[in-house]
Amino acid sequence: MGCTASDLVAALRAAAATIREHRVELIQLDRAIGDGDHGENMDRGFTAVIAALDANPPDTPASALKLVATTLISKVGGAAGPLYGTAFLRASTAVKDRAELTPADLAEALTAALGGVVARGKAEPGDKTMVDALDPAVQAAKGDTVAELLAAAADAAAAGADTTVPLVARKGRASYLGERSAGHMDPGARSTSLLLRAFAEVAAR
Amino acid sequence: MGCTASDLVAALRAAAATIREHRVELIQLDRAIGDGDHGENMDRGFTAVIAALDANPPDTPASALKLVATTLISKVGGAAGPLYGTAFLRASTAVKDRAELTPADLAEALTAALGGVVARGKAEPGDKTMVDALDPAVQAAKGDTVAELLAAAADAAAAGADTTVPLVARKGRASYLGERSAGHMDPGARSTSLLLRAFAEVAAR
Amino acid sequence: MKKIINEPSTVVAGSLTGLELAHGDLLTVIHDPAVIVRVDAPVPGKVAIISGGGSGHEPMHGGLVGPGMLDAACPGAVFTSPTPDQVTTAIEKTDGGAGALLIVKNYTGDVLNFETAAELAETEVRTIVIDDDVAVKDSTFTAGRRGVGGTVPLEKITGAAAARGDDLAAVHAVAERVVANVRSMGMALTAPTVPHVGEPSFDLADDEMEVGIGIHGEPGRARVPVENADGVVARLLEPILEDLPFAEGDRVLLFTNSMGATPLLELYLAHGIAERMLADRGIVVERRLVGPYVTSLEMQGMSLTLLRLDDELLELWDAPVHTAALRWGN
Amino acid sequence: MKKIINEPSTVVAGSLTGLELAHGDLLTVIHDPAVIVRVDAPVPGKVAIISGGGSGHEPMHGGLVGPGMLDAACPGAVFTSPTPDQVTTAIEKTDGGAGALLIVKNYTGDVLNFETAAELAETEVRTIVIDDDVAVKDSTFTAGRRGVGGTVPLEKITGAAAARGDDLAAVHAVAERVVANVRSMGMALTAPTVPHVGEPSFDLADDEMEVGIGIHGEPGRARVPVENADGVVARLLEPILEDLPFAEGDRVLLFTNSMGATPLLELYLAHGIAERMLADRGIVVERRLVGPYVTSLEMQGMSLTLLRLDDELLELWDAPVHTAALRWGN
Ligand SMILES: Nc1ncnc2c1ncn2[C@@H]1O[C@H](COP(=O)(O)OP(=O)(O)O)[C@@H](O)[C@H]1O
Ligand SMILES: Nc1ncnc2c1ncn2[C@@H]1O[C@H](COP(=O)(O)OP(=O)(O)O)[C@@H](O)[C@H]1O
Ligand SMILES: [Mg+2]
Ligand SMILES: [Mg+2]
Ligand SMILES: [Mg+2]
Ligand SMILES: [Mg+2]
Repeated sequence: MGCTASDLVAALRAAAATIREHRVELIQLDRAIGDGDHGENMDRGFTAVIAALDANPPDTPASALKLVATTLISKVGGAAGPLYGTAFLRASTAVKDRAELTPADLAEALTAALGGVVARGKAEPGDKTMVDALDPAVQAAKGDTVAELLAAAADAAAAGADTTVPLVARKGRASYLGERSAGHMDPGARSTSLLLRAFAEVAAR
Repeated sequence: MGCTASDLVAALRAAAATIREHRVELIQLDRAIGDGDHGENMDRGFTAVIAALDANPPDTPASALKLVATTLISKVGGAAGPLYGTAFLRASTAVKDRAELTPADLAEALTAALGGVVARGKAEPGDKTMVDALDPAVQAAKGDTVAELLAAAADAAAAGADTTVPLVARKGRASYLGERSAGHMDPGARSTSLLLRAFAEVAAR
Repeated sequence: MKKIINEPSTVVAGSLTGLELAHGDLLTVIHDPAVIVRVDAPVPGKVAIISGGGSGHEPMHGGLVGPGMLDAACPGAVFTSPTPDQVTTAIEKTDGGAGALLIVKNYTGDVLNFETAAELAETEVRTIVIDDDVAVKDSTFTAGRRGVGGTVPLEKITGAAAARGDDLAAVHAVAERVVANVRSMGMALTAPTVPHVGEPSFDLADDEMEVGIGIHGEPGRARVPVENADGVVARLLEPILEDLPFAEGDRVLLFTNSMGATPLLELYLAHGIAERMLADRGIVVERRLVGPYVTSLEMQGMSLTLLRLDDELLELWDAPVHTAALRWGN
Repeated sequence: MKKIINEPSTVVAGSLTGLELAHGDLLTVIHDPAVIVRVDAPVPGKVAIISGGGSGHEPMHGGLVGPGMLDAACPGAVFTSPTPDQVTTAIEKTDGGAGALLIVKNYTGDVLNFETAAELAETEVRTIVIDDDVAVKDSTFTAGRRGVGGTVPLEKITGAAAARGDDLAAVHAVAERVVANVRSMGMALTAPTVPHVGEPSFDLADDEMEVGIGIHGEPGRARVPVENADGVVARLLEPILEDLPFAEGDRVLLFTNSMGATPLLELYLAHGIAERMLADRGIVVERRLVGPYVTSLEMQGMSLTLLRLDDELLELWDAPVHTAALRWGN
């Protein structure tokens, strides 16, 4: 019912596969309003995450999350590297040394992750960033099971990503475009939604 | 019946107009097997020739031809500048101080011009150069009148230019192409044929 | 995509190998994490000047490593800011005991990654963020202006200040003076192609140009019909002059930069036009730099950068520099 | 056609104006006929080194004018050799009483125009014709090999010989040694566009490259499917090595040249590959030059040049040079 280190590793493998699958889509989204590297950055990062998990299988959820954080920080670069890195780092701290995460623990971890992204990136909802997917996901992250909670979060993230389409970006590279940034989905919001969906699907198995 | 300085100036004006009109065609021919500047070079040169003739109206055929020679040499550059320049220079010397050129004088001038081109450029007939137009023109340059002689020369030059199409270039920039130079008319042969045609048409008036 | 590469994923590493072979007298390349270090680093007692950013802007920054300029450069993936590991390694390798100045172009990714590195650093570190691009409206509600061409004079001048023995606070103060006095704007006629993307970063029609372009293939602020050189130069110069603003009598460095594929033939032409327009306004061009220094792969286009000079900035610009791309003095 | 120009007919003149403004400390521009002259010419007692050719290859030749290299450069129209007037003016302005060496790239137009100028010269003149392009089969029945990348080391080394005081015969002898020992080959991924033509000099499909290309947009010897960097470098290097031939133990200068639009990122990558291939054959790369020095407007592509060095050529290469594009030593 809960989420162990090995559940988390399974979820991360699924996440890496999803990112690989959507690499070109993320590149194209970023090409439209940014510099076209988001899919490449995320794929490079999650490929390295899997390699790190294989090399040093983590024994607690916290150590799994921390390994993800440090790997993303050291392999991704760009805006996404430190932002996702900080998110996983804060999540790791939040879950302390628990061996199995309850839905409440997971909700707490997601809240901490959002806090990390906001602390680093200073974006508010509506700025057309990954926050527009993560913030509604955190608010929706409720449920009696991990699977329920993650499904709700993933749904909310997907809807949140959709809301970024008409927005004018106020943070990140897309903000240079001004009004021309409207009409395109934010790539970081999309990748957040993809990650949560992958986690939810593994939890639902 | 003969050819005076002012007849020559009229012929040169017609030649300049023809070159201007065929500028793009000559560029395209040179683009195919050379570097695409022949039309531009000839147009720049003959525009300067007209300006020079206007500024210093020549009083003998020899001085007209010499002005053309020095102007082409100083304004054209490339292979065509010194080759056409030398041609006109030798023609100028050949006609001495005669006030009106007979058909025989003109034939001699054309022979001298060819001699100049060959002396400078060392091309033989069949090398796919302007010599392939000028050499048959010189051989055909016969007639009882200047008009007849020039018409025959122009016809022969046009036919000569056509013979360059299948040839593999052995001189000039087109020779770098080796076999790939076959299938295109030589731009210099074409410009020679255009010049002689313009002269012939003025003589026929 | 037409490129002289093997795999998109090995471009940066392969290029660093060639860079080191070409300029082994000036620099050493650490391959993991990727850092280009001055061959004689650390220089004891000297403030280390460190910069970095995405690859694809060469010769910036690797070609600017050497005496009188950078002690280290951190090359990220193409158009992607480097990671904190690269920066902390650069700091370690160049720390001569006087601390390090981190020169960061104002992009969210660059700022965040350098910030993380600065937090981890074990020596005294100061950061200067350059945001000279007047094409982007500055506002506290956005990511702010980008760092573009002004980075080259910033690196040159802080490098000279460090070389003459200024301490970290003094080098930082000079850096702030440069940032306060430098402004840039760029345009593009064609888009660059990032190797891993495989197609141009944006689509421009044959009769269009992109004005206010960044250096990463980000689309610009406006897409307009192509203009002649006079028009292009005026479009870049006007917003620069108005922004600071630059005034009659100001002494400036004029930096006319090619974005990569614009031939020098055209670049010098544009430079001459810019000089004439500045002379018409009574602005005195004291120094100039013309060439492809801050590029965006094979993008056709140019940028102009103006730095208002005072006697000290002029002296620091003129001070000796010995790098792959900039070299003068002894 | 996308270019930063006003009119095709004023590109060269406008560019020369900008060049002079950018490098007034090094050179002076005479506008009619167009000649770029070292600012302190004539240098009494020194052999004058003069070169020239069509415009569009910048920085060659104008960016190579200055102490230790050229005394004058004669820029023709784009891709069109200069006229004799330009060359005779260059000779007059730089004649320091020791005669002049004319460096001529082997193209019919260049040879004929320089030849005419040499006949008219009132000082002692010698001519060296450089024909280093191994892509063209040499034969007495053709125009012979083209002069391409080898021109840069030729100008550098003869410039150094003249600067150290060699007389005209000695400078000419050094020039002949360079020509005998230098070989080049180039390729293109895209074609350049000459301003007055307005369209690319040749048409290449997206999956084709042109091998054995010249520097004027002349089509090459062969059009083949695009290859990766290893393939491209091997295709350029093999014919060069076979031609001289270069042998194990030879000491060489390796010059990796961008044809204009190839980014430095790719060029350094290719350079590294070339170094590795040479090392594999036991050829010792003693010196290297990497960058866009002999360009063909905005053509994407590269060339490799190898010069076999002896101690004297090495010393002359290392001697100080102070030009817009090449600068080292004091
Ligand atoms: N200040 C910020 N706060 C939150 N997210 C941000 C911020 N800046 C950028 N992002 C996110 O990062 C994404 C871009 O990541 P990526 O393309 O990998 O980096 P870069 O912009 O450096 O190329 C954006 O789509 C956006 O969601
Ligand atoms: N050695 C030569 N002898 C005679 N004509 C030549 C020779 N070399 C080149 N040409 C002529 O010159 C023409 C090219 O002239 P142009 O394009 O103006 O000069 P460039 O080849 O220098 O660009 C060729 O088409 C050819 O007719
Ligand atoms: Mg991006
Ligand atoms: Mg031509
Ligand atoms: Mg990026
Ligand atoms: Mg030509």
